[in-house]
Amino acid sequence: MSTSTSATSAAAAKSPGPVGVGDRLRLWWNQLSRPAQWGVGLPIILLIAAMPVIRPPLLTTPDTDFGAVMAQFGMYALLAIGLNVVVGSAGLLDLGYVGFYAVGAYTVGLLTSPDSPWNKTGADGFLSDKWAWLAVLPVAVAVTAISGLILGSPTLRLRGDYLAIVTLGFGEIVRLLADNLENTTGGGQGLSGIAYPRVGVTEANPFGIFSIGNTAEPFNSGLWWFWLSIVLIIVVLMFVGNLERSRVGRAWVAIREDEDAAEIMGVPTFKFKLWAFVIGASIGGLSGALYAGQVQFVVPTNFNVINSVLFLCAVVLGGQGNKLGVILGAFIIVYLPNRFLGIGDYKYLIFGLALMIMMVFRPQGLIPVRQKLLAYGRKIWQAAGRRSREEQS
Amino acid sequence: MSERDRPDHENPEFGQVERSEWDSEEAGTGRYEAQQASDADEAVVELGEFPPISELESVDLSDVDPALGDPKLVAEMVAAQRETHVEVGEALMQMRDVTMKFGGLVALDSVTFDIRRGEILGLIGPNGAGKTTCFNAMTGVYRPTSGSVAFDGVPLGRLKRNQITRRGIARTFQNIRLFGEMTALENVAVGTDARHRTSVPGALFRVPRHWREEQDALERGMALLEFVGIGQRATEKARNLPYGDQRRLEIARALATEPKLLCLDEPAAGFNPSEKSALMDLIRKIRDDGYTVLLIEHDMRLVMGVTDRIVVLEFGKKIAEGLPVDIRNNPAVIAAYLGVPDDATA
Amino acid sequence: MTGPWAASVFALADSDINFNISALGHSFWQLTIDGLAYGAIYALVAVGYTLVYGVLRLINFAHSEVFMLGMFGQYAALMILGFSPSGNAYAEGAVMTIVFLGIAMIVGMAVSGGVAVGLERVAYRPLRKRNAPSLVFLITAIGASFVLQEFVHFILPKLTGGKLGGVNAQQPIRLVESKQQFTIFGGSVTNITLIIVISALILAFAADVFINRTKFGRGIRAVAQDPTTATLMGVSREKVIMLTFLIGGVLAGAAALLYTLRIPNGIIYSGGFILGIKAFCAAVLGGIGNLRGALLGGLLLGVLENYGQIVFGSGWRDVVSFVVLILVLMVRPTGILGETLGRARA
Amino acid sequence: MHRLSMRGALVVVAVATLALAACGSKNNTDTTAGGGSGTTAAGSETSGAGGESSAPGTESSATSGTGDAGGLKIVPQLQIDKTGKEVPAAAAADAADPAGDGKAKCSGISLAMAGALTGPNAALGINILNGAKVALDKHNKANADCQVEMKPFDTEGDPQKATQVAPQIVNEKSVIGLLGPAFSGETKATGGTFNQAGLLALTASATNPDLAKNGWKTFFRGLANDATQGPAVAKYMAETLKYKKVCVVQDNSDYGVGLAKEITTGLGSVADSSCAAKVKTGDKDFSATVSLITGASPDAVFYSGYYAEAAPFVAQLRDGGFTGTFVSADGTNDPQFVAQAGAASKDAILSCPCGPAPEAFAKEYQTLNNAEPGVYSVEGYDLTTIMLKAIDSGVKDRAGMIDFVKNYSGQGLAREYKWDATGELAAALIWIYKVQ
Repeated sequence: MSTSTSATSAAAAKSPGPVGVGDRLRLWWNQLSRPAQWGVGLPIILLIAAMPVIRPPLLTTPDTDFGAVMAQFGMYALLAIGLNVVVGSAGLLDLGYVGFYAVGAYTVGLLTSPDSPWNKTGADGFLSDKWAWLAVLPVAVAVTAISGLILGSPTLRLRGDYLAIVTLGFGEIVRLLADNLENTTGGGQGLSGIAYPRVGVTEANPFGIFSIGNTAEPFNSGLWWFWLSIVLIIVVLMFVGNLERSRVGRAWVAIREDEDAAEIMGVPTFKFKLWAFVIGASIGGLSGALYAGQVQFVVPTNFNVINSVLFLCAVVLGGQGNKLGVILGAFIIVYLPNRFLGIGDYKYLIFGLALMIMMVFRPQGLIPVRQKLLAYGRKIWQAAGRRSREEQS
Repeated sequence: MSERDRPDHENPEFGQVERSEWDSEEAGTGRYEAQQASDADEAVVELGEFPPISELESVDLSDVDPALGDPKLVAEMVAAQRETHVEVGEALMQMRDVTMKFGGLVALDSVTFDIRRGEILGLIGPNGAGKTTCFNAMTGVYRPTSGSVAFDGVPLGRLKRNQITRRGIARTFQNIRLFGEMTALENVAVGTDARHRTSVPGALFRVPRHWREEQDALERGMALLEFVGIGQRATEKARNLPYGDQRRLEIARALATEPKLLCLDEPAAGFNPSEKSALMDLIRKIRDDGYTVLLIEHDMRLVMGVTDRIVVLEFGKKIAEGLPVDIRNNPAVIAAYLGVPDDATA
Repeated sequence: MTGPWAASVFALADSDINFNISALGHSFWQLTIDGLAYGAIYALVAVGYTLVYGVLRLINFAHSEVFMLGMFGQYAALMILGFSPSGNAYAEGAVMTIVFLGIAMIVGMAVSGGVAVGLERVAYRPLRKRNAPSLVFLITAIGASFVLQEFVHFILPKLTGGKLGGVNAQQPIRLVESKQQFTIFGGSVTNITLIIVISALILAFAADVFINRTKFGRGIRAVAQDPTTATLMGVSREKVIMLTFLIGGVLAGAAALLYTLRIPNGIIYSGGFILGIKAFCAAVLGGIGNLRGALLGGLLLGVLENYGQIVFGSGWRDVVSFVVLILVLMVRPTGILGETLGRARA
Repeated sequence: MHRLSMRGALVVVAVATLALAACGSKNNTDTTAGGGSGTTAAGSETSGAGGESSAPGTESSATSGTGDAGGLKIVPQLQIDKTGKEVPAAAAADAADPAGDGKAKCSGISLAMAGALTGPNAALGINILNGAKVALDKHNKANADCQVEMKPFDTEGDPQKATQVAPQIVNEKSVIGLLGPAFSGETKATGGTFNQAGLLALTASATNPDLAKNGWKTFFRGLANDATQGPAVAKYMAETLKYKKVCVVQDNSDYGVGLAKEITTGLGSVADSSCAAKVKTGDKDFSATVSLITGASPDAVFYSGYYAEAAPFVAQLRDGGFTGTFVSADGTNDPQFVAQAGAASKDAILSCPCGPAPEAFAKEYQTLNNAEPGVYSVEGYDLTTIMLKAIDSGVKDRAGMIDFVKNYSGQGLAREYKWDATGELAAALIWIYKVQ
């Protein structure tokens, strides 16, 4: 009996629909086996990594160091991936994401800066100067994850607009805490001399390749931080990919699509929303630790609401729910103002306008969401592809 | 005495929409849906529509899993494996004089009936008879003011909705609520996840249980899609499917949670006669596969044709219960539906 | 491991957060009066948030910029009237002061009202026509807020030859010289405080009468309750939405004038942003969607903030209002007066 | 149509409120002498650092109306040393002249300037750049075959942007000397970069004391730091002006916090801790702090922060009935302070390590930049002159520039420039100004 129905539905499937280039490309990509995908992906990643070394004339940013700009791009990309888990996958609008970025940066700052009372490096501290930053990195991620839990558990019963305002409040509270608790966080004076990986110490670079002082032509500290951020991005992308192609990813997208239907289909929505917050927070904390290591100086002023909105801009412009899309969004947010200095002043005006126009004409962003939520999904795509090839040939 | 349901802004279609039937009383989780009510006078424009690429993606089932070609094997894979304590024919769900009061309003008045395991029970009644309230009381969304509900021999406490589904009661919706952006197979996979126990760290580091459960999700998902007859459209987006297929997908998704009791809420709404007969075949096939089905429906021909027993509600009271043929001739039921001729009212 | 940290956390706490209740007791009434004056301004702005939320379920983030543009509007009016920056208007005598205050307020209200309606027309109407989800509305609102801020920051000075807008605040034009009128329990009440509180109460009363008594008010409440049915009853949803934005804008314009009376140096492109968020906190505190709730919430938040400032130190002022917001949303999401305009939203 | 009538109703109500309120303000009709309208042509010639700082650089400068309230100006009073004692103003001996002997030969050499040229505090960065331009203009006119060019780098005053700009400056091989960075925060973030690259970093405005404690060989500060300004002003208030009780109010910027610490230790017991308060940059409403201070009724209030907050604060202090003197430091020493505070800024005392701009310099500055010299313009001029002197004396590379500056000693417009080992000025004097 079932074959008859499938025949009728297969006939119905023949309805001619225009096939976009994007879809053809995506179908081709979905059918590639895992190693083949890496084969295509790796050269592209290496090319991007080599950009600041080759410094192509058109791309290099005048006035600001191309390596340092790409390092900032790496950090914003990490943030965008983290925020994408919260906003893109689970559909929870978080306007206070800079709070997690600040918690990550300040955790590293408090544990390794000579200005802070809790400094664990130097004479009495147990952290060796060389690996202090790397040792503190997991602590920063853990502390941010806990802060995600603290913010998430009371507020995740709220929805949509309410959640947005409460998270905005949280971001402001974190910044004001860093500002007001002067004796610990140095308040307005910030924390300086934060640890960074002391690697590759040569007499030319007495403080190592990652120190701010390393300004040797292409291979300066900005470039090394950019490569480090690429490594972290790849690792985080794999982890988030694992989550997406599993029960967790499906739960998140179900919550985004229709929370009540998801609840009725057996998805413990509160638990998974909380997990989305915690994972988003820890990725934000990771990026904060990266920032503290690169700038080696942390001050509350640049963890304000405007940055929160800039991160949201990156996710929305890139394409909510699409990991690669949000990375493209982060690139636009960081690179364009540096590349075309003329718009330096008008940065926020342009981003504001871009947001408004995007929301009207292309709410799904530049690269719309095409997440694959099944670990073995490839088999299905291949099956789909083969049948159509037989028909066409 | 209409159900105390608050009007729903969310659904742009006209007319009284009985949407918030599971309007739960949990603190603070009052259902909130984005204010999407579009202007009545403007056409509703679908958001960012992508061209359907259906003909490229019809799935060659034998390629995925040879067993999918043979309906008997499919039925086996899909059959209810959950060990149920109650014997076939015994009362799976027992409602003992359940009364439901909202403030002064009596929505259900000491309703008592059973749903026996393995049967298809019809629940009918004129609009506003309390079918939905009864449905919600039965599935634990509402706590009955008095009386008791037992499912599979265990009294139903006050459960969260996802716990109810895990307990073994699955349901479909009157107005289709699929996950639009997800493909058909992914929708069903969400259903299978109700029974899975992979934790987030487990998924992060891909522990063996994760692989097992993913494999299970794929196999059972495809089997279910084939079982309800839309195996070909596995990679099609839910919102791109035709209406009939979306209904079938919803049933497949409900079956994916391996329920003991499947509740269909007016599944035939908007079907033409040929689709209705196909639906009747599907419901019987589900019952033959070992599931107990509760059918809430207005279409008498469909109800009379497929159900084993029928319960009739009117004004919150049970006015009749029994075989379809008796119900058709039962005077109380006729009066409830067609009204009493003038001279008869003494 | 936690031992030493916990000790240092407490050491940290008392060194930076001082906790002097004595200072609160000492100037309690003065703080209350100042708090009420400030709260009245929050209240008027909060009405804008509440009405728009009631009708469209949308947090109008750009409302703070409507307020800011109201400030620039009334400042421009005074400049056109011939007042030079830092020349004081009150030197003209009482009668003329009233006339100037009146003109400035009217222009402020007109500018704010116009901007609010224009904002709805440009930013929100296209989205409503496309039936966009609420996340999209919110992001557009944030975008609009930045566009308006940066317009005043960079483009307005070009248009007005450097007279309006730009990096620094406008040079103050003082309309009313603050003189202490009388004291209550030792707290001095200046004429500015008097003008603010009285005008705020009268405007609030007018808005309340308008919403609850007039035909248009009924239209607004109807659309808030159930837009679909309201349109069936002949209420033009578009007109009501425009009207809601207009009232919100007009009241924000009035609040802008009152704010510059109290803080003449506050006219700067970024002057509205944080105040807007506080006003939304006030609207939520009072019960979002409820006009009287917004007024009560505004006054309460103004006073609470002032107390917090003294008890914990002025650095903690914003923290106090955000903490109040989070507590209210968790304990009682519907706010003090609960929501009467539309459905409870958690 | 009905919408208009409805709004009309609302407006009538509003006017009614005003009429009602006016009776409350009946008795404030004493016409003050000022007679508000009409802009008095404010020529603040000799006001030195108090010149109008409307910087041509940012077209969005403050409203350029120079209508000072009642003709108030910031007038230099006297110069004090570290102990607060008055030091007779040394005759402005022949300050070093950037023109030199006109026969200098140089090629392929340039200088750089780093500081905030856009963003909220752009005015201060542009004052320095314009001051340097005056020196460059003089030098390039006099030495035909030694044209030195200064490349500006904009850091928006943000430490992270500075870390991106610093490598770019260091990689410019032709740059052998840097005027900047302007703010303490960005100097702290990039000091290591310039130190390691061996490029001279001569700051004209970063006054945070512990910048000199990092052992950077390339850091030189062209003015007194807060560690001298703080005690000097504190002693001046305690001993010279004989104040018994002073409330110290600080903002949360690193400049504000650092200076307040110095002032409080300098004042010792005179600083009343009960009325010490903290405010935020960007605050506009100071009602709580005002009521705290009027409660303590001190002789004077010292505000440690920038003019954007100082102006509304002093206005609300005066409205709150505070009659003591308002004292502040170089962050508030700006004509914008007088413009925004209006009459409330009368008799305010403002200190600044920066010296007043002499007559001739103010004229040249006006002609070149069609604006009046602002805070730190004089320092920009003096320090650029020293670097030009080094180039004229044949310095070709960065190391040479550092040696030249290390043992340079000469008189500039603002003060006598001689540096100790850590890059601090040996003789640092503080100027006291008053708003009259």
